[in-house]
Amino acid sequence: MPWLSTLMGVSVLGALGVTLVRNDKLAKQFTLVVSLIVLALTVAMAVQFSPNGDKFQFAETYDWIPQFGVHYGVAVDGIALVLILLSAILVPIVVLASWHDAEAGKRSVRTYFSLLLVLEAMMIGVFAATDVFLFYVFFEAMLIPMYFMIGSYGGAQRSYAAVKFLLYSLFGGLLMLVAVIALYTIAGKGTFMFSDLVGTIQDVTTQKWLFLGFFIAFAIKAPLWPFHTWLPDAAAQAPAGAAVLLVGVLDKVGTYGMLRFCLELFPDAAKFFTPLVITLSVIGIVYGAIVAIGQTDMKRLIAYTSVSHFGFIAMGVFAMTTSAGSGATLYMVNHGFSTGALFLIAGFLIYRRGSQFIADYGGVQKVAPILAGTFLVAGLSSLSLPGLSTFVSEFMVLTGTYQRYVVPAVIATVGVILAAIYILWMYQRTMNGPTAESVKSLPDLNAREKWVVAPLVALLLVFGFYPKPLLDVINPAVKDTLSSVSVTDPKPAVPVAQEGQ
Amino acid sequence: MNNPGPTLSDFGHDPLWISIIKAIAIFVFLMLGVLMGVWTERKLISRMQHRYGPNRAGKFGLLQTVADGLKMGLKEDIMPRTVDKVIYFLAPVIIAVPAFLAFSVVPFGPMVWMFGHKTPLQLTDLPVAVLLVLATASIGVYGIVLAGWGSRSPYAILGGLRSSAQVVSYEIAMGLSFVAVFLQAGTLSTSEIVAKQASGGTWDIFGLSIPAPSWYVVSLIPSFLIYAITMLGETNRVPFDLPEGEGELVGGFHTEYASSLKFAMFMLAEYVNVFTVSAMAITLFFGGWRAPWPISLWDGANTGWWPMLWFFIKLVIAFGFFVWVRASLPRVRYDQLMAFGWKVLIPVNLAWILLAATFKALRMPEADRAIILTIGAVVIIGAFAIWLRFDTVNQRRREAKAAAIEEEFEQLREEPVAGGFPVPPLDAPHYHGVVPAARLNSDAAKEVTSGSN
Amino acid sequence: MELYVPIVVLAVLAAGFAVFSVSIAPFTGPKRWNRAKLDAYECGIEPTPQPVGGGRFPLKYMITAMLFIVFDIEIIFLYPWAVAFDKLGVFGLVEMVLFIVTVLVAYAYVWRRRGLDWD
Amino acid sequence: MNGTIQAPSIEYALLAPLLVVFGAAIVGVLVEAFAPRYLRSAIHLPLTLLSLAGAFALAVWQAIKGVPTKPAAMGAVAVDGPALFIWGTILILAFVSVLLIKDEEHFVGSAAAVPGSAEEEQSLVERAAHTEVYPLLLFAVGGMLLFPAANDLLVAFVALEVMSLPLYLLCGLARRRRLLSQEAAVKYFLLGAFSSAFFLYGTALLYGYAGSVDLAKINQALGSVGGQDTLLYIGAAMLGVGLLFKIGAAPFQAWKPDVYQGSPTPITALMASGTLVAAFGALLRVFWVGLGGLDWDWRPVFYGVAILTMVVGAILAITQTDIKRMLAYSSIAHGGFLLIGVIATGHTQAENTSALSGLLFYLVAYGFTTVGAFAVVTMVRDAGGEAWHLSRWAGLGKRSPLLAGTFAFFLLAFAGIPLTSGFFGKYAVFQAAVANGATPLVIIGVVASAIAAFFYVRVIVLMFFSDPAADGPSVVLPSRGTAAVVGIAALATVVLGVYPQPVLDLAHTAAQSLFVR
Amino acid sequence: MTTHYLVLSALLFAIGGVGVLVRRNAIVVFMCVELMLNACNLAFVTFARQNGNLDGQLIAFFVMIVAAAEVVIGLAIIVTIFRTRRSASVDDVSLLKY
Repeated sequence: MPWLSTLMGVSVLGALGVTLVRNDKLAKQFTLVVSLIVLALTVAMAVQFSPNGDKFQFAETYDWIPQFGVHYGVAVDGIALVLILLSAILVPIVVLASWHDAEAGKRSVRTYFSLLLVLEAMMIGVFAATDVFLFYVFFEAMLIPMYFMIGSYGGAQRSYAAVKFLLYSLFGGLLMLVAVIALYTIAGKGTFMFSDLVGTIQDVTTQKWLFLGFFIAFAIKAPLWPFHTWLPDAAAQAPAGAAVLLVGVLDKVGTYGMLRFCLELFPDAAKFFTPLVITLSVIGIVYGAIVAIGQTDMKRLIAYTSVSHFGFIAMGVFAMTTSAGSGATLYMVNHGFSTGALFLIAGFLIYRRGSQFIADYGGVQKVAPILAGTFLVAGLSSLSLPGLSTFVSEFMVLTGTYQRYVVPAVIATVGVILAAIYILWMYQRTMNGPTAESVKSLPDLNAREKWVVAPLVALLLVFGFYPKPLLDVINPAVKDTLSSVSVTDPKPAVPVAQEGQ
Repeated sequence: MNNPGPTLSDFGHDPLWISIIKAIAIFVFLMLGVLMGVWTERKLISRMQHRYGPNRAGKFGLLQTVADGLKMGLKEDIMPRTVDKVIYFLAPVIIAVPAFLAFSVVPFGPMVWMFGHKTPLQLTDLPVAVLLVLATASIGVYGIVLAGWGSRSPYAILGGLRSSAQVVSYEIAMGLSFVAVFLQAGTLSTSEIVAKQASGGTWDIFGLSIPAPSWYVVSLIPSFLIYAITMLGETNRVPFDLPEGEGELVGGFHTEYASSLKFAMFMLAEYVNVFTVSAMAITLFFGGWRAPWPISLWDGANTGWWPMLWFFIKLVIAFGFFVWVRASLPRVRYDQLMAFGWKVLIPVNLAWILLAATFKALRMPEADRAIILTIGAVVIIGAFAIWLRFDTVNQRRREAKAAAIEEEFEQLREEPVAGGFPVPPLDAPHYHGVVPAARLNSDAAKEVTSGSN
Repeated sequence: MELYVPIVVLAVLAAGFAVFSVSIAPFTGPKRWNRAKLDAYECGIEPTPQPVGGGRFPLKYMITAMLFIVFDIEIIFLYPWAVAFDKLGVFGLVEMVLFIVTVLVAYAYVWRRRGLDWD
Repeated sequence: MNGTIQAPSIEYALLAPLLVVFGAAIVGVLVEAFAPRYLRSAIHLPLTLLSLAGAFALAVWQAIKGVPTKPAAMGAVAVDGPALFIWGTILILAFVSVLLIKDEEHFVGSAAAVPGSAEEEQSLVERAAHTEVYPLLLFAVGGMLLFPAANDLLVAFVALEVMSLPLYLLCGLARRRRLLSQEAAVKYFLLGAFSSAFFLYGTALLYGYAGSVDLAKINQALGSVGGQDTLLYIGAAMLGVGLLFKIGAAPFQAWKPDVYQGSPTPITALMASGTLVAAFGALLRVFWVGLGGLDWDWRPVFYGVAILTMVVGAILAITQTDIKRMLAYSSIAHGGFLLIGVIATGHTQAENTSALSGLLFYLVAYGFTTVGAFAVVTMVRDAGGEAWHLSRWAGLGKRSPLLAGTFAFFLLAFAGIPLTSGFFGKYAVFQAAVANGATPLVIIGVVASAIAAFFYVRVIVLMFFSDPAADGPSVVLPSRGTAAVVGIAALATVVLGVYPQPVLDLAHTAAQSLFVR
Repeated sequence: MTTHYLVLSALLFAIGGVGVLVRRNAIVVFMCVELMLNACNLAFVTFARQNGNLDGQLIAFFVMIVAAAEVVIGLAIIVTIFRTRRSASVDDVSLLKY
C-alpha cells in the first residue's frame, strides 16, 4: 500500500473537502476527522515499519519530470518516520486547539482549516521526499499556507511577521535552489534521487559551496542563530495553532535537512564546517536562553526558548556521534510536543485574557489550577526536567557532544540552567503570586482544551520514561547516516536507552 | 524604323564645355519659351474669346511679355512684416530651380555633330530619368509649401496647403500613368523610351501582319488620358488652378509675393512646368522628337537637327492644348478636384496597369495563359464590382444628403427666428475642442481661425 | 557619375539665375514705405494676428499628405516591377496583383471611412 | 540584364500560419470598410479567433509533419523547431488576449476625439468602440510571428515594425484615462522608432561587413572577413540595442512601465506576453544564428545587461504604487531572468538544447501568468475605470476572495514559488545557466528573485491582510471572455507548475533541432 | 571613395540620435528618427556599392516603406496628443512618471 501517498492524498482531499463544506462547524468537525484519519494511518504505517529493515521503507518512486531528472520519490527511514508521526499527532491537536481561533477576526474558518490540512500534506511530503528536488518543492511550497495562516489569522503585527517569515525563508530557499541545481549539474547523474546523489560530489571545495547553499536555507528555517530573527515575530503573531506547527514541525525541516542532506551529501564539507556550526549552535543556545529571560511577551519568550533548543538540536546533528544524532532527532520530536504544549496552553491563557504580556497576569494558578498545572508540566519539559521526554534527548545530545567537543558541551550546559530561569520565572510571574484583578474571572480549561493538552502531557511523560520505541526506530537510521558520512564514534556509545529510565 | 536614336550608353561622354553649351541652350530655350509662351497664351486665349489680346508692344504685341518682365523687375519689392524672411526669400528659388532641372533629361533629338563631337541632342540621360522628373516636381512642392508657410498669412498658408495637396494628389496619378509606359518600354531612360517608340512591332492576326502603332499614345490611350488630366492638375492650370482661385484665396500661396522678381519666379516656374509636363507627354506618349507619320516616310526626317523641329512643333501643340483647355473649361470645386484625383484617377489607373500587364504577359511565349487569364478576369470583375458597389453607395449617399438638406430647409422655413433663412449660429466656436483653463485667459495663444478648408 | 554632371551644370545655372533675380529685386525697385503695404494681405481687413509657428491648419491636409506617402511608396515598387516585367514574367504579375489588391484594401478602407472626402 | 529572373520559390505551406493571420487581418480591414457598424464586432471576433486558432492548428500540423531543415522563402524565414514553438505560444497567448479585448469597454469610441470634448462624450454614450482593434491586433500578431522566424535582418526589421506599429496605435486607444493612454502611445512610438533605427543601422553595418543580411551568411563572414571589426562590433551592438529595447532590458527599460500603465489593459496583456516572446525569439536567432561566432564578445555584455535588468526591475518595482507599473517592472525583471537563459546557451548541442528549451518553457509559463494577471486587473474597477493604485486593492481578499486568490496565485507564480509554472520556468533557466558555468549570474538572479518576491508578497499582504477601504473598488462581474482568460491562465499556471513534463518535452523537441541556418 | 558616404551617414545618424535625445518637440524628435532611418538608407546604398551587390539598394526600398508607415502612424499619434494638449513638447507629456 502506498502509505505515504495515501497520507498526503487524504490530507489534500480533506483540504479540498473542507472548502466545499458550507457550514463552519461542519468544516471543523470534518477537518478533525480527516486529521484523525491521517493520524490513524500514520500510526498504522509506523507499526509496520521495521527498525532493522531497509533504510528507506514504504518507498514509492515515479518519474515526475524526466527532463529534469525529477521524481516523485517518497520513503521514510527512522528519522523521517518519527517526524511524520510528530506532524500527524500535532495536527489533530492543533485542529482541536484552534477551534475558535479563526472566528476571532471574522475571517474564513474553512480557509484556515483547509490551509492546515494542506500544510499537513506538505509536512508529510517534505519529510518523506527522497528526491532532492521534491524535497525542495515541498520545502518552498510549505511556506505559502503558513504565510497565509500567519498573515490572515495572526495578531496585530501579522502582516509584517508573515512577510518577514516568507521572505527569510524564500531567500534561504532560493539560495538552496542554486545549490540544488549545482548539485544536479555537477553530479551529472541526470537524476535528483537522493540515494543516487549521495557520494557523487567528491571535490571538497565544491562540497563547501553547495553545503553553504543548503545549510543557510536550513539554518534560516531551523532557525539557527543569527538567522533566527524572523521566528519570534512569526511565532508571536501567528495564531497559537499555527505557531505550534511552525515551531513544532516546520522548523524541524531545517534540522532534518541538515541531518539528511548536509551531512550525507557533503560529508567532507560538513566536517569542515562543524566547528562553525557548533559555535553558532552554542551561541544560539546561550543567546536564545538569555534573550528569553528578558521577554515580556509570552509567545515571544517561548519562541526564544525554541531558538535555544534548536541550538541543541543543531549541535547534536553536527556533533556526529550516534548518541548526539539520535538525541537530536529525539529532541526534534520531544521539542515538538513540549513547545506545542507551551504554545497551546499559553494560547488558551491569552485567549482568555486577551493579552500576550506576562505583566498582565499573575496568580492564575488559583483561578485555573488545571491550566496552571499543565503549563507547569509543559514548562518543565522545556527546561528538560528528568522524567520528562526532553530530558532524555537533551542529555543524549550533551553526552554525545561531550564525546567529541568538550568545551561546547560544557557551555551548552549553561543553557540548561538558563532554561530553568526563564521558564520558572515566567511561571512565577504568571501563575503564582497574588491574583491579578484582570484574571480573577478566568475560567479553567474546558473539556475541549483538556483533550488538547492531555495527549501532549501524556506523550511527554511516556517518552520521558520509555523513549525506547522511538530510539529503536531512530538509532539505526542515525547510525546509517553517520556511516555514510564515514564517521565513527570516538568511543563506544553509552547504551543510551537505559540512560533515561 | 531606321536610326532608333541614342541610348543610355551614348551619354556621359561629353566634355564639360559641351554640357555647358547644352545647358545654356536649354536655359535660353526655356526663358525664351516662357516669354513667347505667355504671349502665345494671351494671344490665343483672346482669339478664342473674340478679343485681340496684346497688340501694342512690338509687332502683334510680341514684346508685351518683355515689357511685363521689365516692369516686374522695376517694381517695389515688398516684404511684409509678418513673413519669415529666410523662407520667404528661399521659396521662389526652390520653386524655380527644379522646374529647369526637369528639362535636363528631355530628349530633343538624335545624335548630332556639335563642334566636332558626336553627341545626343539631350543634356543628359539617366537610367532613372523619369524619376528625376518626378523628383524635381516633388521638390517644387516644397517651394509651394514654403512660400505659403513663410508668408505667415492665412490666405497664403491655405493656398500653399491647397496647392501642395493638389499637386501631391495628382502626382500619384501621374506617377501611376507612367507605369504602363515603363511596362511597355522596359526602361526609365527617356532616350530609350523614345527609341522604343520608333517601331511598335507587328501584331499577327489571321496571317496578316498589321504594323502596331509606334506611339504609346495609341497603345496606352488610358494612360495618356490620365496623364493629360494630371498634367493640368500638377501644374495648377485651369481647370485645376484652385490655388490661385481669386475668389477664395486671392493669389494662393503667392499672395504675399505681390510684385517684383520674386513673383516673376513663380510665374516663370509655372510656365516652365507646363513645358516640362508637355515635353514629358511628348516623350512618353508621342514618340518624342520622332517625326509624325507622313513626315517619317522621308528617310532624313529622324536624323540630324530636324527632329528638334518636330519636337518644337509638338511642344507648341501641347501648349496650345493647355490654352485651349483654359479657354474652354471652368474651374472645378476643390472637393471635386480632390475626389476626382483620388477616387477616379488612381483606381482606374491601377486597374489599367494590371490590365496592361496582363496583356503583356499574355504575349510572353512561355507564359501560362490560364493563370494570366484568370488574373485578368479577376482584375476586371473586381474593378467592376467595386465600381458598382461604390457607385450604388455613392448614389445612396447623395440621395440621403439631398434629403437631409431638404429636410433642413423645411425645418428652417418653419423657424421664425432665422426668418426662413439658413443662418449659422453666431456663437459657434472656432474649435470644438476644449481650451485648457490656463490658456483661456492668455491672449498670446489666440488661435488663427481655421477659415475654410 | 558623369551622367549627373550636366544636371549639376544646369542646376548651377538655374540657381544662379533665380538667386540673382530674387536678390536683385530689392535694389531695382523704388522704396516707398507704407504701413498697410507691409501688412499681410487679407482683402483689406485687419490682418489676423499670427501665433508663433504659423498657426494651425485642418487635419485634412495631413491626411492627404499621409495618403500621398503611402501611394508614393506603392509607385516606388511599381516602377522597378514595370521595368523588369519581361524578366519577372507571370510570377511578377501574380505578385503585383497581390500587392495592389492589398493596397486597395487599405484604399477601400480610407474611402469608406470618408478619408477622401472634402466637404 | 539578360534572361529572366528566376522566380523565387516560396514554401506557402510552411508559411501558412503567417499567411492566415495576415490574410485575416486584411479581411478585417475589409470588414471595417464595408460592414455596417453594428455588425463589425460580431464579424471581427469570430474571424480573429478562428484565424488565430487556424494558424495554431497549421503550426501544430507542421510540427507533427516534421520540422524542415532548411529556411523557407529563399532563406528569409526559418520555420524551425523554436520558431514553431514560439508561434504556437504567441498564437495561444494572442487568442487569450483577444478574449480579453472582446470586452470593448476598454477601447475608446473615437480615437481622434479630444478627451473631454463633445465627440468623446458622444462616443461614450453610444458605447461605440474602435473595432479596428481587431485587424490591428492581427497585424501585430503577424509581426510577432514573423519576428522570431526571420532569418535575415531585413525581414526581422520589417517584422519588428509590423509588430510594433499597430501596437503603438493600440496603446493610445484606452477608453478611460485618455491622456495617459495617448501619452503612452507617444512615448512608446518615439522610443520604439528610435530603437528600431538602431536596429536598422546595425543591420546596415553588418551588411557592410558581411555583404549580406542573411544571418547564416553573416555568421560565415565572421570567420572569413577580416579587418572590418569596427563595423562588426558597432553593428552587433546596435542590433543588440534594438532587440534589448523590445525586450525592455535595462538600460532600455524606461518605456515599459509608462507604456504598460497607459495602454488599455488587454493590449498591455498582449504586449507583456506576445511581444516579449517574439522579441526573445528574435534575440536568440540573431545572436545565435547570425552572431554565434562572436559569442565570446557579446556574452559578457549580456551578462551585465542581465544583471542590470534583474536588479533594476526588482528594485524599482518595490517603489511602485500602481499595479500596472508594478507588473511592468516585474516584466522587466523577468526579462532579466530570461536573459540568463540566453547567456546559458552554449557551444554544445546539449547545452543549447537545455538552455533553449528552458527559455521556451519560461516564455510560455510567464506569458500565461502575465495575461492572467492583467486580466484580473481589468476586473477591479473604480468609478473612473480600472483601479490601479495599490491602495485601492487593499482588502480585496475579503471582498472577492476568489479573484484575489487567483491574483495572489499569479503573483506567487511570478515570484517563482514551487508548484506554480513560474518556478519551473526559473528553474529551467537557472539550471541551464549553472550547467553552462554562469553560476554567479544565477546567484544574482536568485537574489533578485528574492527582492522581487517582496513586492509580489506586498500585494498579497495588501489584498488579504489589510482591511478593505470603505469606498474600495468593485470587482465587476467578468464577461465570459475575461472569465475564460483568467481561468485559462490559472489553469495553465497550475498545470505547468504541477505537471510541466508535456510542455517541457515539447520545448525540448523544439529546441533539439536548434535553429536552421 | 565610399568612406565619405559612410561618414556622412554616421554623422546623419548621430545628428538624428542626438536630436532625439535633446530636442523636446515631439515632431522634431520624430523627424530626427526619420533622419536616422534615412542615414541607414544611405549606409545601405553605400555598402551595396562597396559590396558590389544590389541587396543594399533593395533594402533601402523596404526601409522607405517602413519609414513611410512610421510617418503615418507617428504623425497620427502626435497630432492626436497635440490636439489634446495644444502642445507637442515631450516635456508636457508627463503624466506618466517614474
